[in-house]
Amino acid sequence: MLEVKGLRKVYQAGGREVEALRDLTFTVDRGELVCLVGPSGCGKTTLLRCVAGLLDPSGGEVEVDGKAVDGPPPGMAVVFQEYGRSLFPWMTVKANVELPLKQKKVPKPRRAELVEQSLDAVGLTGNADAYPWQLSGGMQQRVAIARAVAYEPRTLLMDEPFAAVDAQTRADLEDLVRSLWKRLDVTILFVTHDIDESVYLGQRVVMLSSSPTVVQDELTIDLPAERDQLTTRADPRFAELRTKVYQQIQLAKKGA
Amino acid sequence: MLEVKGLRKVYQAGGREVEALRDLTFTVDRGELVCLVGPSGCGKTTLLRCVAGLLDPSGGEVEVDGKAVDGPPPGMAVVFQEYGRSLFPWMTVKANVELPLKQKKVPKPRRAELVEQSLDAVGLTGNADAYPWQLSGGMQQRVAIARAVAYEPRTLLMDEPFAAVDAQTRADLEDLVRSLWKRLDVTILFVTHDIDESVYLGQRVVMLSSSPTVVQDELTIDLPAERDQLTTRADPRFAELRTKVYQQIQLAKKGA
Amino acid sequence: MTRFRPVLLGAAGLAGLLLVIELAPRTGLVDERFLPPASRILAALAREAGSPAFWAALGDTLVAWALGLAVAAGAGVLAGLVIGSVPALRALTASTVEFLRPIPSVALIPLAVLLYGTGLGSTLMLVCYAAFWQVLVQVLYGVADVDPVAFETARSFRFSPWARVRYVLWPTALPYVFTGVRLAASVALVLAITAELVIGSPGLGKEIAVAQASEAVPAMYALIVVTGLLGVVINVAARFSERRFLAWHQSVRGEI
Amino acid sequence: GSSDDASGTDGVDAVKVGVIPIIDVAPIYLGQKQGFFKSRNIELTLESGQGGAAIVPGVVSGQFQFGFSNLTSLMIAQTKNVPIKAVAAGVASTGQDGADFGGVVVKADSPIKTAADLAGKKISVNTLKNIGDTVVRESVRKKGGDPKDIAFVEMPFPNMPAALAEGQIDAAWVVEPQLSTIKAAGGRVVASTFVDAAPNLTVAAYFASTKLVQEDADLVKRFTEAINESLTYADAHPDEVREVLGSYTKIDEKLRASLILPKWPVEINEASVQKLAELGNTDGIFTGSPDLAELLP
Amino acid sequence: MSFMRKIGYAVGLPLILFGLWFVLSSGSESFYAPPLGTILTAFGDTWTWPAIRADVLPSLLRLAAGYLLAAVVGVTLGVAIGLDRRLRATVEPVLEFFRAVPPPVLVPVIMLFAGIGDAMKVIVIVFGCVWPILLNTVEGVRAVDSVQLETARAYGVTGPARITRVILPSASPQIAAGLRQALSIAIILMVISEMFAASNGLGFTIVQFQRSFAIPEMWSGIILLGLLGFGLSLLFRLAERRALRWYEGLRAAQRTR
Ligand SMILES: Nc1ncnc2c1ncn2[C@@H]1O[C@H](COP(=O)(O)OP(=O)(O)OP(=O)(O)O)[C@@H](O)[C@H]1O
Ligand SMILES: Nc1ncnc2c1ncn2[C@@H]1O[C@H](COP(=O)(O)OP(=O)(O)OP(=O)(O)O)[C@@H](O)[C@H]1O
Ligand SMILES: [Mg+2]
Ligand SMILES: [Mg+2]
Repeated sequence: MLEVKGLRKVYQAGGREVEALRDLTFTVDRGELVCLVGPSGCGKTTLLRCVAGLLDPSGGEVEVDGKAVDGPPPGMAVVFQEYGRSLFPWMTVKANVELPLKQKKVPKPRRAELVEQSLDAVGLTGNADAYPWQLSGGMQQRVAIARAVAYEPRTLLMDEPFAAVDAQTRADLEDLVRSLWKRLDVTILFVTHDIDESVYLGQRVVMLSSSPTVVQDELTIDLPAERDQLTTRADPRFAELRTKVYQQIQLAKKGA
Repeated sequence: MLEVKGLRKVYQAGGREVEALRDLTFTVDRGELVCLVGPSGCGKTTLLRCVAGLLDPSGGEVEVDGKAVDGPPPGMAVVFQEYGRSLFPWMTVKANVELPLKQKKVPKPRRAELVEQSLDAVGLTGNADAYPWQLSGGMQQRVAIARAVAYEPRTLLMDEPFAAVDAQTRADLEDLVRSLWKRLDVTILFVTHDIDESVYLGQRVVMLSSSPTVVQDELTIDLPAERDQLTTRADPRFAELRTKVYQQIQLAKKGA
Repeated sequence: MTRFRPVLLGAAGLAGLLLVIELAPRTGLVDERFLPPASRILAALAREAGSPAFWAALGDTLVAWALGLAVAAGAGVLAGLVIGSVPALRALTASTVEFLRPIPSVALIPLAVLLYGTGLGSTLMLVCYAAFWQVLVQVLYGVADVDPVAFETARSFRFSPWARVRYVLWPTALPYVFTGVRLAASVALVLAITAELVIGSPGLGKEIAVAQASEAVPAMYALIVVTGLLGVVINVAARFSERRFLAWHQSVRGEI
Repeated sequence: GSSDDASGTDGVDAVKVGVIPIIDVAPIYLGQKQGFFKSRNIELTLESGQGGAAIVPGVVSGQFQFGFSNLTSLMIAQTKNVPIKAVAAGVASTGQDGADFGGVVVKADSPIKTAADLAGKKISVNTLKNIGDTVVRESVRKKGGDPKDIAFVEMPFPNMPAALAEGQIDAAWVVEPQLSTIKAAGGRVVASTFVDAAPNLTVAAYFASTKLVQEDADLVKRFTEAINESLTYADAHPDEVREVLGSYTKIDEKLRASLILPKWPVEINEASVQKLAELGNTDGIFTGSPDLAELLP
Repeated sequence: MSFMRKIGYAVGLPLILFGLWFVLSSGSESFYAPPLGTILTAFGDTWTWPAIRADVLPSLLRLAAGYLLAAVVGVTLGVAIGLDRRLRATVEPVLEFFRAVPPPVLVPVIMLFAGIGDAMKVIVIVFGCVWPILLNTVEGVRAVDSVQLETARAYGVTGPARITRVILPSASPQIAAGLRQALSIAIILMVISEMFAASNGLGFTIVQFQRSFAIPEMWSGIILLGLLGFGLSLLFRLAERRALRWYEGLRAAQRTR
C-alpha cells in the first residue's frame, strides 16, 4: 500500500521559490494500477520522486506498506521521464538492464533469461549489444522500460514512459504493462499525458490541478479487467470515462 | 523547396553497422507543412539531421531551394527530440531563446518582444528567468519550441516536439504551429508519433517503413485549410484519413 | 581521417620542432654554444645511446617513475572516490588538501633525504607527493560531475554504496581520471628527474646534472630530449588506452 | 671495523660519501681507483648530489658517513649548531694570481679591467651569502673599490657562460670548467678571488657528523688517512686527475686538457679559514661567530 | 550549512593535524625536524610585515602574472586544440614533449630568451602551470554534448559566439578543475623559478634558509606556502562558485537527499 498524506514540496533555488506541490493526499492500494494525469509542470515528476524516496518533501508524508519513506524502498523500479539520462552510457543495453538484477542478486542464468525476455518484450531483440547513445529516442525509452520490467518490482513508478514511441509500439507496451501487473501483482503508479492511455490502463485515474497543485479529482475506471486495444477502446463506457477525465483536466487548466 | 533524393545513411561504430535509412525520396514544397510518421527507430531523427545539414548522408542528396545541403541552411530552426539536452543549462530560459536571435542580429527591442511573445505562446510567462534544469520536462520542451518560434524561421524541422506535454497544451501548441506556419509561410517538416496529430496538422503525411527504411506511402490531407481542434477532429474525413495512416503504419511494422 | 593520419601529423609536428631547433642556432637567433642545433643534439644523443650507463640511468628513472605514478594514481583515485562521495569528508578535508598541495616537493628534499637517503626511496617520496594531488583533484571534480538522473537511477534500484561507486561514479569520473593520470604521469617524470638532479640518486636527472656541471651542452640537451620523448611515449600510451576505455564517452565517440 | 651498522662481515666498512660531481673531488675518485680506501678496509661508494641541500642532511642523518662542502657553508652550519665536523682537507686555491681554478670573469669587450671596476656591477655567484660573494667583495676591497653596491645574482655555474654572453650579468664568479669555457670564448679573468682572500686558501673540506666522529674515531681516522693519501697522489699526478675526470663527469677531452687544476694539500690552512670566517663576519653571512676549534679537526 | 559549521569543517582537521605535529615533535632532537613550537616561534620572527613586503609581495605579483597568463594561454590553446582534430594530432606530441621536461632543466633555456629578470620567472610559472589548464580545456571541449553542438550549428550560433556561448560554458567545469590544479602548481613553480637568479621572493627566502641551515625558518616558510595555497584556494572557490552557479545548481538540483 502506498499513502501520500498532505504532501507539499517547495523548490528553493537562487531566489526563485516554486511551490510545486501544495497539498496532495491519495492512496494506492497494494496491487493497484493508478494513472496520474495533470497539466505540464504541475508536479507529477516531483510527486513521483517523493514517493520513490529520492526527494525530501517540504511537508506531509509518504508511506509505503505503512512505513514512512526516507529512501528508495526495496523492490521498487522507476522509469524516469529523462530516459536518456537515466541509462548509463558506458554500458551496453544488456548491461544496463542486467545491472539492477545483479544488485538484487538474481542468479546468473535467471538474469540472462530476464534480460532477454524483457528486451524481447519491448522489441529490442538484436540491440542488446548496442550502447544507449547508438539508439533512437524511442529505443532508449524502451530500454529503460525493459530495465524496470526485468527487475520484477513490487512497486513500479513510471513517468510518461511511452512519450517517445510510436502509436503501435505504445499500444504493445501498454499491454505489456498490464500483463506484467497482472502476472506479478505489482503496485503501479503511472504518469501519462495521454488521456485515453490513462483510462485504458488504470483501475483508477488521479487528476492533479495545475500549480499550486492539489488533487483535482479521482475517477474509478469501471471497465472490465480484461482489456484489449480494439474492444476496450471501442466500448462506449471508455468514451464516457475519457470525456470525464478530459473535462476535469480542462477545469484544472482553467483553474490556473 | 526541400528535396530528398535517394537518401541513405549507414551508422558504423565499433563493429556495429546499422542501415538507418535505405533509400528515401520525397519533396516538400516551399511553404508546405508535411508530417512524418514511422515506427520507433526507423530513422526519422536521422532523416531530420540529414535535412538540417547536421549529419552527412552515406548516399543520396538533400537539396534546399535547389542547393545541396552541406551544413545548416540559413533561416532554419530545429526542435530536437532530446529537448533537455538541446537547451543550454548555463543560460536562463530567456537567454536560451534569445541567443539565436542575437546571432541573427535582430535588434534588441525586437528581440525582447519576440522572446516575450514566444514564451507567452507556449505558456511559460513568468519562467523567463529560470534555468532549464529548474523546469519540468514538458516545460523544457516548450522552451525549445519557443526558441524555434521566436527565431521566425523559413524552414522548421520539429522532432516529436510535443512528446512531453499534456493533451490540452498539445492542442494549443498544434494550433500555435499552424498559425505560425500561416503567418510566416514557413516550410515545416514535422515528426510525430501521434497519428491524429499528423492528420490534424499536415497538408501531407509521409509514412516511413520500419528499418531498413524507405517511404512506405504518402497521403495528401484534403481537409479544409481552416482547422479547429473540435470541428476538424469531428470531421468524418478526418477519421477516414487517420484510419488510412494507421493501416499503413500497421503494414510498415509488419513488414519489419 | 584514416588511421595513420594522426601519427603522420604528430610526426610532422615533432619534425617542425626539430627544424626550429636546427635553424634557431644556425641563423644566429641564439648562440649555438648554449643551444646547439638539433643535428648536434641528435649526434650527442646517439653517443649517449651507445653507453650502457645511459640505459642504466634510463632504467632507474623509469622504475622510479612507474612506481611513484602507480602509488600516486592508486592512492589518488581511492582517496578521491571516497572523499568525493562523502560530502562531510569532503568538507572536512578541503582545507587540509589545499594547504598541502602547494608545498613544493623541492622544499621537501632535505626531509626526504633525512628519511630515505639518496636512493630510490626519497625520489619515490617526492614523486608520490607531487603526483598524488594531481589525481586527487581531478577525481574530486569527476565525482562531482555525476549526472543526477543517473545517480538517482542507481539509488532507486537500491545499488549498494560500492555498486554506486563502481557503476556510476567511477565511469563518470573516468575521463577526469584519465586527464589526472596524464597530468600525474608527466609530473612524476618531472619530479623523478628533478629529484635525481638535486639529490643525485642514479637516473637521467643525475646524468643531466653531471652534463651541466661538465659544460657538455649537447649531451645535456640530448638527455633533455630523452625526457621529452618519454613524455611523448607516455602520452601515446594514455591516448591509446583512452580509446579503449572511454569508447562510450562523448569525447571519443564524437570522433568516429 | 667498528662502525655499528655500516660494517661488513669481514671487517670492511661500507662508506658512502656525498660529493658534488666537479673537479674538486677528483682525488677521492682517483684514490678509490688506486685502492687507497680498500687497503684501509673501506668499501667506498660515491654519491653525487647537487650541493648542500642533499649532502648535509644526508650526513647528519647518517645516510652518508662523509660529505664534501666548501668551508663557508661548513661554518654557516656550525653557527647554526648543525652537528658536523671537518675531517680532512678538500681542495685549495693554487695561490697564483690569474691562474687559479676560480675567479671573476668578464666578457672580452667589457669595460671592467680590474676588480675595482666591479663596484656597483651585477655579478653572478652560485650561492648567495656564501663563499662566492665574500671573496669577491674582498677582491674589490683589496683593489680599493667599494663592494657595497655590488648586485649579486644567484645562478648555477653551468648557466653563467650563457648569462655572461647574453649580457644578463656584468661579471661571473666561476670555477672550472666554466672558467675555461668562458676564457675560450674570449673572456678575461679580472680577479682571482681565492688568491685575494688569503694565501693558499683552503676552499673546501670533507666532513662527518659529530656523532660519527665520536663513536667511530677509528673509521674517521682511516678515512682521513685515505683521503690524505689521495690528495697527495692527485697533487702529484695531474695527468691522472685529468683522466679520472672523464670517468665521473662529461667534460670533453679538449676541455679537460686545458683546465686549471686546483691544489690538493693535505693540511687545512687554518689561517686562511680564519680569514674566511672574518670575511664572513664582515659581510654578515653568519648569525654568530663560527667556532673553528670546534669545526676543524 | 551554517557559517560556524563551515568554519568548523575548514579548521577541524588542520587543528588536529597541527596538534598531532606539535605533540609528536615536541621532544624532537632531529636537526631537520625541529619541534613545531620552535617553528612557530620562528614563523612569528621571520614573517614580519617588512619581510612580507620584501619577499612575499614580489612573489605574489609574479605568481599572479604567471597564473593569469597561463590561464589565458591554456584556455585559448586548449579550445583551439580541442576543436580541431588535425591541430590536436599535430601539436600534441610537441606539447607532450615540453610537458615532460622538468622546469629546473628548462630554466637555463628560458634564460637564454627571457633574461634573468621577472619575465623569466613569470615564464617559468606559465610554463609549469599551463598544462593542467590546457589538458582539461582540451578534454572539456572534446566532451561538449553533441546535441548542444548541433543546436548551436542549427541556429547559426557560429564563430566567436559558438565559443563563448556554448563551448566554453559547457567545458567550464572541467576548465575549473584545471585552473584549480594550476593554482598550487603555480605556487610550486614560483618557488622553483626563484631558485634561479633571484634576489628576493618567498621561494628564494626558503631556499636561502635551507642553504644556511636555518631549518625552523625554512619550515615556517613551508607553512607560509601552505597558508598561501589555502588562502588562494578560498579566493578561487569564491570565483568558481560565481562562474559555475548554473552547474552546481544543475548537479544539486535533484540531489536533495
Ligand atoms: N530542480 C528544480 N528547481 C526548481 N524548480 C523545480 C525543479 N524541478 C521542478 N521544478 C518546478 O516544479 C514544478 C513541477 O515540476 P515537475 O517536473 O514535477 O512537473 P511535471 O508535472 O512532471 O511536468 P511535466 O509533465 O512537464 O513533466 C515546475 O514548475 C518546475 O518549474
Ligand atoms: N549515433 C548512432 N550510432 C549508431 N546507430 C545509430 C545512431 N543513431 C541512430 N542509430 C540507429 O539508427 C536507427 C534510426 O535511428 P533514429 O534516431 O533516426 O530513429 P527515429 O526514427 O528517430 O526513432 P524514434 O522515433 O524512436 O526517435 C536506429 O536503429 C538507431 O539504432
Ligand atoms: Mg515530469
Ligand atoms: Mg527520433
